[in-house]
Amino acid sequence: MGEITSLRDAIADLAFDGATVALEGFTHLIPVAAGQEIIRQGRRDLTLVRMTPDIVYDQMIGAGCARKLVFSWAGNPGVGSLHRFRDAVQNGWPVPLEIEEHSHAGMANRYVAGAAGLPFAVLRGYVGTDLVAQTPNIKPITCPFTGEVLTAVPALNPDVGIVHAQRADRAGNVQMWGITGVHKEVVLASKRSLVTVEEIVDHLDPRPGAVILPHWAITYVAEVPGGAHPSYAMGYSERDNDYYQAWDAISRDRDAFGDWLTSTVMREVRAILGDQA
Amino acid sequence: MGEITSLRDAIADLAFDGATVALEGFTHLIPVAAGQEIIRQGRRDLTLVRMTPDIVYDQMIGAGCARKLVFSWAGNPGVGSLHRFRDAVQNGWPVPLEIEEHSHAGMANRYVAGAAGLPFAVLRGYVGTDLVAQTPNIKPITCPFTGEVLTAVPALNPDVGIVHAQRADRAGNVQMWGITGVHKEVVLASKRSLVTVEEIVDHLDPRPGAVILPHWAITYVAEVPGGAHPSYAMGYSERDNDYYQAWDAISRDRDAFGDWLTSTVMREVRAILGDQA
Amino acid sequence: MSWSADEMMTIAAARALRDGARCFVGIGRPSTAANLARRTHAPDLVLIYESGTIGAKPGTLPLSIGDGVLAETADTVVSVPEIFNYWLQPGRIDVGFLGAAQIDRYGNINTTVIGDDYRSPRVRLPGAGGAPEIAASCREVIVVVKQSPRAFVERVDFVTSVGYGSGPGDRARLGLTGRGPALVITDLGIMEPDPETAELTLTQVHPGVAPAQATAATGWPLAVAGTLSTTPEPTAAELAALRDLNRQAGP
Amino acid sequence: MSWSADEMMTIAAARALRDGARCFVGIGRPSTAANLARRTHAPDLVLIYESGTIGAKPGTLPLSIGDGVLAETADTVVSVPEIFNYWLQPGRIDVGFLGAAQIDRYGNINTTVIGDDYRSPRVRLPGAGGAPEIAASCREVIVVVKQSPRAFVERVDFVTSVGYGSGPGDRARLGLTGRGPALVITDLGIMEPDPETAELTLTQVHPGVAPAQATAATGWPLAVAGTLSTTPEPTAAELAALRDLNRQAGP
Repeated sequence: MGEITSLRDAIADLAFDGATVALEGFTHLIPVAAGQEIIRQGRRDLTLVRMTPDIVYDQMIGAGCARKLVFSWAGNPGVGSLHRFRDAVQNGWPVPLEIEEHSHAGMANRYVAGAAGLPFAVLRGYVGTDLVAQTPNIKPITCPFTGEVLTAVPALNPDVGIVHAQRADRAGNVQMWGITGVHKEVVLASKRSLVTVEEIVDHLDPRPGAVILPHWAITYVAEVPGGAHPSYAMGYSERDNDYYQAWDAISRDRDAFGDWLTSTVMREVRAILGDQA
Repeated sequence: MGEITSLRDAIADLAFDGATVALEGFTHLIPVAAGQEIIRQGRRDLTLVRMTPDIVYDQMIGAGCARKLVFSWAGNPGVGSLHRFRDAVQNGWPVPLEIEEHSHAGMANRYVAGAAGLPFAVLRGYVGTDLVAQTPNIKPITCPFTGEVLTAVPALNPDVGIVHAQRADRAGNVQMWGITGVHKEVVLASKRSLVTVEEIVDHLDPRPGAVILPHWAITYVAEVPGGAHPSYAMGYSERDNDYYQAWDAISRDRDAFGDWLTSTVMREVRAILGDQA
Repeated sequence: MSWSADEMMTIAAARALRDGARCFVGIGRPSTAANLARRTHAPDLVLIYESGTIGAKPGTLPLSIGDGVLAETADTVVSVPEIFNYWLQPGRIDVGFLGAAQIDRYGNINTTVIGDDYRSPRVRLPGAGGAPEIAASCREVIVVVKQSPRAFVERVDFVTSVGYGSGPGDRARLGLTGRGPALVITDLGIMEPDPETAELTLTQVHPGVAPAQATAATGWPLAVAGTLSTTPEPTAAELAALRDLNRQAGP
Repeated sequence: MSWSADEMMTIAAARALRDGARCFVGIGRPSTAANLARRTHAPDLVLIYESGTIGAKPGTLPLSIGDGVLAETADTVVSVPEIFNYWLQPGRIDVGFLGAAQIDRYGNINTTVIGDDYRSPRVRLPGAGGAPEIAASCREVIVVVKQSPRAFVERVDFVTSVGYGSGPGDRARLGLTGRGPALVITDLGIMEPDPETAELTLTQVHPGVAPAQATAATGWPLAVAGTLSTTPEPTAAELAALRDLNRQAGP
């Protein structure tokens, strides 16, 4: 419960082939380093869940980790398309990618239901859209008091939920602030969880706008400074907009992507193995 | 929207005979002064809604303002019973009081549904209890994905929602901290609303744990220092535990209560009228 | 050192809480016992109050579930909807700590009305509060209540919070996720549900209490366990900590 | 001062926002226009982003809906579930400001796939994001999109967000609470739904644009209003403010 460990050990224990894995972070506090560790550990057949799959999921999809993607907006924010995602959807490369598509409101409420221990959530959403026909996970539900028909979506309860945050204390209590998106919900909805943090401190002094997750609601905490890059951690780093721009060219081409994968994400493996040798 | 006015004018405009009125505050930040202003203005036939009817509702019920009470726990916290409430329920004095009874989880979710613009909320609750048989406002609902049967409760959308808070700025934005209970939900769920505040300041500097309600989500803001007494406003006042103790004796006896009403709440009317004369 | 039956009851309740457990605390005696546990054997007990305070570490005994000291010392304060929906409902809480006006043979609790007619009750009690969902969703429930035939009845007048319903299997049938009342701690002893019948059974008496006293103070023919243990006497440290807590809280 | 069609479009969109309105802002051009409005005629415009920032007052143009400057300058930051459930869904937002890859005769929007087969699309677009519920629940919607026959189509390939469905009465029948698209602002002019038919109708052209240019850039026989107005030229102040915004945002 809130056990402090290394990123490598946490991912090795949590992520397994075929798992349903959710990395969340709404532009801010995206656990990119954790996603790349999953790539390094060679996980396969994952069902990846995320409201806004962006660069880190493009990387994981391009690396062949994913069998299915559950999402509501897949793009490179402010830049354009996710080319590895498109290549997987349109051409099945490197492996076919099944998709299940929702709206943000639907995904957010699916996490809410998951965090609340309910099998479904109710919202005013999807009505009249063509999304309804594409997934069995959007159904009508009738209010037992008024007779009004609304929309139900099933809870999301990933095997593993991963987020990045600013700080934890030595007991593993986590503190985050700024845009916290669905951070709390995904940790609470998931069977097991990991929070990567910028730093571990002796004491979490109160801060305006801070959200706290008590250590006993989290499986692992790992100190990974810069672990959200190219996303950012308010108070610690700025969003690396150049990286988002540069990703467009890297990801457009399979070979360029392969080179990037070998020279950056996978090189770190060799470095780690070198350490051990 | 967030119009700053006097307590008297706000109540005169918002509360009307027969209205459904919710005063909320979970031990902390209870809008007691607003409740007593409703007594002074002689409102009748109100449906009073509140998770934890305590002294202020005992006063309003004893003064004959209420026709119905919707609640989940009616007591004098740490002291004992609410005698005016009991006298109304058991003896119909001064007027009969209809009750609709829920659990805290049910009431909280009814406000959530009201704030969210949904006609009902779903929870795991009430199952197997005798509460279900006593109100048509608790019904089973079946998950359209798993077939599991859960409980539905209808949204609460009071005509008037009233809470107390620490501060507002001159635009009518409200800031509150400490235990904020269902403050946000009741304001958002109600058709019109009033927030009484300890003080109006030029600028709401950020505070740890603070909840903000933007001015455009509130109908009126009134500066009423001490307006939560005998409840408290963290950072401004302490809970007056002696008052809660003393209320037991005052409220046990109809005459003692009547004397109290005349000598305290209603005296303020005479003072006000005197001012105007 | 001598002690009162009341003190023994609170100390026995405190002892039932293991260190590190997450405990959903009702006000009154459960809160006193939970705070006593934090000051004795269970410093890492996580106190959760329905007002939304998680990990409260009050230096003095709170008089209400929403005292300022709870918010000031908590790890975090969340909204009331959140405390019920995200923290209680999914089964994250180990122990629910409840009181009762009436409790019956199957651990069902009444805090609503005394008398047969809900619409015209003999005594109108405060009502449910958080108890129905605490009783439903905590991994287990501990009930702390003074023993008397008026409080321990064959069948409660009103089921506010479900224990074992009308017997074994009822909780599963109702879909209640928590285990139900594991212990009922009184001023005379401790009852536990019989593993076969789910009926509350006297398994322990406090020092100096004869089983017959407990059966006499129970409104149904109370089953007594074959091997009846005796509660260890309060230690000096427990009594000192309890009296210190109560002294701070005033008369 | 000369200006580009792109600048005219953004300025026309900014003008459509009345001061004090609560505006749910999508990223890209809608965000630029909303921020321009705040810096010109609508200083009290309330900017709400789906990342949870309410009342953001960014000094520079955000590049994403979750830039730090939005959180730092907001009146309050709430969770993503809360922004959708408590703020958007109940109809508290005056204007939803959306872009589109395709928009059709009845103002329906596609941001999901181009092509007939969802499972094997010609072009896979980012998807829905917050748009379906913005289009459903805001009191009204303003769409900002560059005009071309590829973007303005008879019928969208995929209805991501509902405009007027297949015509009058559809929104009511679907139970959508907001009024739907009130304005579609392009680089050539402005379209509004016909009060009778709900069909998008050209009601205004930008300076120097002939109605025939707009009809040629539309993939259905575009209706033109009997009284067609012309957008007032951008003022020097508007252009300066817009260029200043774009300069800060970098290339």
